[in-house]
Amino acid sequence: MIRRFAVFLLLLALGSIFVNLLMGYVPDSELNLTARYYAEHTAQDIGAANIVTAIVITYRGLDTLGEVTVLFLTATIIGMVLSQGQKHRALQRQLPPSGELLTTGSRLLVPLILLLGAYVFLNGHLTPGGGFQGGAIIASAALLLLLTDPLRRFSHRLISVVESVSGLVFVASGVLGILYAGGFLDSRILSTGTFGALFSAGVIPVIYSFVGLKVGAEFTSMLTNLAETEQS
Amino acid sequence: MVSPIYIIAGGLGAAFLLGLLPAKWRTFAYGITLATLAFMSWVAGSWLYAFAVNGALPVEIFTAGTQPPFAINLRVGLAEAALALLMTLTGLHAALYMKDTLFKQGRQAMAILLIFIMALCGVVFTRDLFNLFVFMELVMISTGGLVLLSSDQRALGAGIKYLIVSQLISMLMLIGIVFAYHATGTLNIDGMAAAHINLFKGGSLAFFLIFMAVVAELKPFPANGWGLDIYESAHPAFSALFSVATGGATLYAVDKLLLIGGAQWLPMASAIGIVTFIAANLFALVQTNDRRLLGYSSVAQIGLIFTVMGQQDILGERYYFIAGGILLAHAVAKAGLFWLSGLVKQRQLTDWAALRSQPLLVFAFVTFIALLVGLPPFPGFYAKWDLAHLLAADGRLWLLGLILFGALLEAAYLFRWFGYIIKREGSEAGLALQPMKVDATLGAVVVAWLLAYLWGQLSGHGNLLHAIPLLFALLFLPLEWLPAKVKNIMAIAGLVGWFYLSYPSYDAFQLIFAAVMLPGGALILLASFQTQQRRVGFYPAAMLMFAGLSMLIVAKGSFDFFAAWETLTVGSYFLILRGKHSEPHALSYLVFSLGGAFLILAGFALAAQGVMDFQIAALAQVAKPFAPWVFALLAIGFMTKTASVGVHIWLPGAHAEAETDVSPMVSGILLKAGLFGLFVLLMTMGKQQLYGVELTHVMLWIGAISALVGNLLAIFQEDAKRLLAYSSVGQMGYALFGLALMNHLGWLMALMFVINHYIYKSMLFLSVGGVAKRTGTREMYRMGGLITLMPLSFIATLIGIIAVSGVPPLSGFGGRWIFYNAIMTADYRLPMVIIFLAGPIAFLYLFRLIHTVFLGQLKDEFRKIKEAPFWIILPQMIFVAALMVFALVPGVALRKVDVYLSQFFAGNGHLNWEGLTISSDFGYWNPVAIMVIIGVIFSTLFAWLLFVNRKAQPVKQFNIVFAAERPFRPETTHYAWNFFAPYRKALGFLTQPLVTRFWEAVTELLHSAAEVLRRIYTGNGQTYAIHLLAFVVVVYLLWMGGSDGI
Amino acid sequence: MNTVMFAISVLLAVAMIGAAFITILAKRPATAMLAAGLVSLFASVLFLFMAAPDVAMTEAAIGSGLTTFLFFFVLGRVRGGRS
Amino acid sequence: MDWIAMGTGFTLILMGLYGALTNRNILRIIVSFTVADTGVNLVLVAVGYMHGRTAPILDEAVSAAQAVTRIIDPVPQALVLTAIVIGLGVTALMLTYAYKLYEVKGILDISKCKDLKW
Repeated sequence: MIRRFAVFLLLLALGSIFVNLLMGYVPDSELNLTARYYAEHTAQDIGAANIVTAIVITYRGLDTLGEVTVLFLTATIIGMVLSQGQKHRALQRQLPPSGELLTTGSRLLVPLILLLGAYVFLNGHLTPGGGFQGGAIIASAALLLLLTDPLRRFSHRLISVVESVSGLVFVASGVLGILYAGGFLDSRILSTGTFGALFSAGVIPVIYSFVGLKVGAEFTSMLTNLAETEQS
Repeated sequence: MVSPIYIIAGGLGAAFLLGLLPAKWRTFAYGITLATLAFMSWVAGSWLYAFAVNGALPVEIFTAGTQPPFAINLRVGLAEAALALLMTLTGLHAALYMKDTLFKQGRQAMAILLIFIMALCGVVFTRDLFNLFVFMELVMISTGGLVLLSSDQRALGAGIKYLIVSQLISMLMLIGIVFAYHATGTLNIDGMAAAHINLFKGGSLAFFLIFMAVVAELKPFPANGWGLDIYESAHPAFSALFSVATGGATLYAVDKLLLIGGAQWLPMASAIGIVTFIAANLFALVQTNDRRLLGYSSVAQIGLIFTVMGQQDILGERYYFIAGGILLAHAVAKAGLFWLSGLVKQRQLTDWAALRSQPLLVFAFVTFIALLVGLPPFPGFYAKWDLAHLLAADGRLWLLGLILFGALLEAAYLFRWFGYIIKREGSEAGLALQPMKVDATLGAVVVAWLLAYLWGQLSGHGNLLHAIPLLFALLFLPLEWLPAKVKNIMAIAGLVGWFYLSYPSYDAFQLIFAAVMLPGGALILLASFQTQQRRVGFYPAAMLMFAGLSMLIVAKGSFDFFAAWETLTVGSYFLILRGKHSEPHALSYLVFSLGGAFLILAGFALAAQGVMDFQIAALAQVAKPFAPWVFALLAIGFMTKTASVGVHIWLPGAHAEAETDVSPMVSGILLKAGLFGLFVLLMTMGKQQLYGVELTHVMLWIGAISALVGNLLAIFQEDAKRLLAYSSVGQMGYALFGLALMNHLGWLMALMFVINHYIYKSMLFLSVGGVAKRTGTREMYRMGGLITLMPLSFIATLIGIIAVSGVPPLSGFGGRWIFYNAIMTADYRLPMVIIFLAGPIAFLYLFRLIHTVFLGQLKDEFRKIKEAPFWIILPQMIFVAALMVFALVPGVALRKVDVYLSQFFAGNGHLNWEGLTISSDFGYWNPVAIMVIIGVIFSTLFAWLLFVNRKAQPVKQFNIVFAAERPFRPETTHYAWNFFAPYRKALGFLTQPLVTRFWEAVTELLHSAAEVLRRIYTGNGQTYAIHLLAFVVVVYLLWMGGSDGI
Repeated sequence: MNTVMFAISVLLAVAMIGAAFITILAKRPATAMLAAGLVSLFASVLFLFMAAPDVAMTEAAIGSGLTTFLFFFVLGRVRGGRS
Repeated sequence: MDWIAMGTGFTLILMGLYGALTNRNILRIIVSFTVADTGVNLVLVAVGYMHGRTAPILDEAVSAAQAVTRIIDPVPQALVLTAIVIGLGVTALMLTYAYKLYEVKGILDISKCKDLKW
């Protein structure tokens, strides 16, 4: 009981810090220094329509590289942890076959979801969305397959190859940035092309689609690892 | 030069590559991991070389080809390159160390390790705030992963606690970052620093959140339960990485943040740091698990470095030297100790005694502890010296005091641990030696000594490793395999040779001390010939002590003086620790001596007032308000070494429990170092007034009381060596009294005392040691009647007794004669009464020593014992001859120094030496005449005695007392049993161990405080999160509440 | 137009805080997880109102979609997970 | 608009933390942390919002020229993108830990695994 009261008191104090923060917060009327630079220079420098994507991939590319590594790390740790105890493959218990609606529905929907995912991460630099969102959508497709047939086994080999290849492509494009363009992770190694076209904004679409594949692969590997912990 | 960005790109590329490989190719994957880590260390090393040696400018790396505020930039300078090299090397060593675990876990674990090291380098290099957050998240998640490599089931719990707390930390940091961005308009650290974040509304509060988040990663005091659990349960190689790499990287991240926050945040940094340092060290006192103790110690060291970072405004350009020195010392020591813990199977501190079977590993352990505590010649020593001076110069004395107190606590529990290794019983089976792990540890030792040399070069005080005596002492380490006799010859030759070489450079005053310490030490070393085996560890320790002593005498600057002082302290500690039951006493000796040494350090720091190479002679010109305080600090520091009353409790145990040939060394020579210090102090600073109290008058009283107390306690001792030890306390009280008289004859008496006390104390200790070796016991009531079997020892003890008690023919009388002349000229009356009372009491225990050991009835079991070994008798006979010569013609030693002393006291009261007689204002003393007269009287009386009782009929002891039936406890019939019972009834109340009780109360207080307070780490992950929240809130209320709160 | 969006966002805010209350006070973990998914969903709509389409998609896909699923997956494995 | 979002964000954080620090079941703790994470994301996006401006996408509605006056601050959105993904990463890791703890020790109560203390 004291714990709840102590936590309540502490959170009140933390709340007062937040209130202080709120009081000190004055919304800007004008874009600040960095935002104005991005607003003015994204179009002609990078050639990407979606400024957020330009920032995420080029200007703050190292963050995204870090973030992709976070996902790679999480998937690897989950793989390592869950495979630790699973040397003995217990026998699978017989699950009732999933409902008719689910199987036919998923057979129809899965390709559509994959198509949508591909569209989202291919047009990352034009319309809202991008690698992460597209990857999540692909993962949800894999999820649907898992739901319909829980004993389905995805080939770990394929997933880790996709994951690693896309990671290497991302790093390679970064290193190419040093050789051919301004610096590490500079997306101008390919031409920025005509504004608004699919193959514009330098290497951003390539990077983002590979990021999409990578994120999709990583979420799928997380799900399959968790699924394979099925015990008798 | 390969651009540092390849460290990050390489690390990432290799990690993804590992994903590609088929699961079966383990060795190939392991090869890639090692190759990548080696590549990263090579890049970092080449950049460090470029910055340090070629003096290149820090290099900026722009990502995305645009200028910093609009893109992320990395900067690599000297500090970053050094840290990167440290982390990549530790990572490489960890990979080598964890070879079997990595193979068992497969290539995933290798990928995680690679990313962990890459992310740490990212944290150090990045100049962008959000990028710092991303890399710190990477570090957190890979830590979560690597913790699971441990074979310990409890690592899971530690991992969950860590993740809960890191969730909280990342939340705080994210909010802080976005509001800081809103306030300053940029995410670049240098941009924010330029924008002076505190001026904006809400800016300082946003920075407060970021600062708290990163500081929480440093495991500050109340909120570090989770860190300790990881240290305890994780794989030792990872714990090493966690303490060294994460600690270093996060410290540097905080250093970058302090750039943004500016100077007003420094006091808070120091406050949090010092609280963490003291609390962690205090809790470490009661730890029994080795890895948890190492966890507490690394939390403490990181707290200390954080405190130093908080003082960077006054440290100026020495800042990187000091912070770097402490950080590198902590890094190498912690990595080494964690790797060592991987070799020991059990986790209790006493189980480390198994290390004793591997002398090389024991040496490694000593190196790491000396590195951590900051003993000469390691980097921590130079860093603490400069830190103390700069803090004292700026008047931050309470902070200096706290740092020294914490360092003392740390020295206490680390050397107690070392005592367990040397003394507790440990079996060979306790060790799990694998070549890879042993090589890693020895690699750390080599790096430690390289660092010692490097920091010596950088320190500007003269590299300690260039001092010849110290090098001579260290030379004995590789020669340990030689037989003891050869090493003994080398040692004696070294001592005498060094004395001969530096003889011309000594003035009269130094000559006396040098004569006692160097040739005197060689004389005592003669007694070390009687051992057969290799005596591993004896000669490096002994030579270290003598090196310290020889450097002390010629030390001109305060730095050399203090370095010599700590060297001899450490050397003597290792010597005393060799005794069979000497572990607790050696520890109390070390803690008192280091406490005294830290007081001296504080005294010198206060006196220097910012002057970096402060000369001893300059002590005379110390400014008025500080002078008495400097005098008090230095005096107490030196008095801990002369065991004056109040700080004397270490002496009896240390001297009594030491080995036969070590006791004379430590008692006869080491105490003189304290006297030398006091002499130097009084010569330079003279009389000092503190709040109207004359400090030398206080010293006078301390001298008198310790003379009385020392002699009183000596009377009632049953153990012969303890009796002699207490008598040393008493004699040192005399010397201190003479010194404090502050007149010519008083000082002359003290100097004569130095020689006298050395000769007869070493002789008595050797003779008692010889008797104890033969009879197997030191209890006096068990001996008796040994005069017939050990005549030479008897003669040596007899001469020693006569000299100590000051009876005419021998030099003791000369000392007394000068002493009474000195008292005549001084105007103190009351302390003299105590000194006069102490005189006859001294005679009581001396009489008891010779009477109970040599005279009286011989016990049955000692019928067949032989005389003490030749090599113990020889030095005693030399001492007897020396005493005779010194008694007959004292002028040979004292004349020159008498002239030397006259320069201090305006020529009044000095002796004039004509031929054989010495005369002063009050009388004259002709030593030769006295010797002849006494000799004649003694021989006639002796002859008459022999003549009278040649017909005497010896009677068996038991016939008299029990008319031939057998008593159940024979020793009670020996008259030595409870020899001074009547005196005990009369003076018993004076011998209450008040001081011992006081110091025991202090240690008890510390231990119980630690025992109670450490209960806050309940082990519940939620409680740790609440601790973190409470820490943030409390610091907010204390800090922001104080300022304007916006 | 502005007042309608304002009204909807206030409604969303209240709904979110209500869902958060359910997360804390729910008896069974399953309801708590569902409520957390709900909070994410409402948050993604609120992001849309704040002219942040990218974030809205991400929050919807990852925040409410995947996270909730992960929770139910682990909850299933843990046999109801009675505390 | 941003005041509402920020207010809700901070309340969500406080309620999430309250849930995390009082419930003893590990799964409930993780759920509460996700709610707090959503709150943080809300605050992050709300800081970048400006009245009367549209999303930072340069299409027919907002041409490259008038971008400076029409779009809101894109940087917080980029940060939130990364924050959401990292949040998911840590949540997935904690769930795996919870599952592993249940598999090894059979308990889900955080106050039960207290074998590492003092």
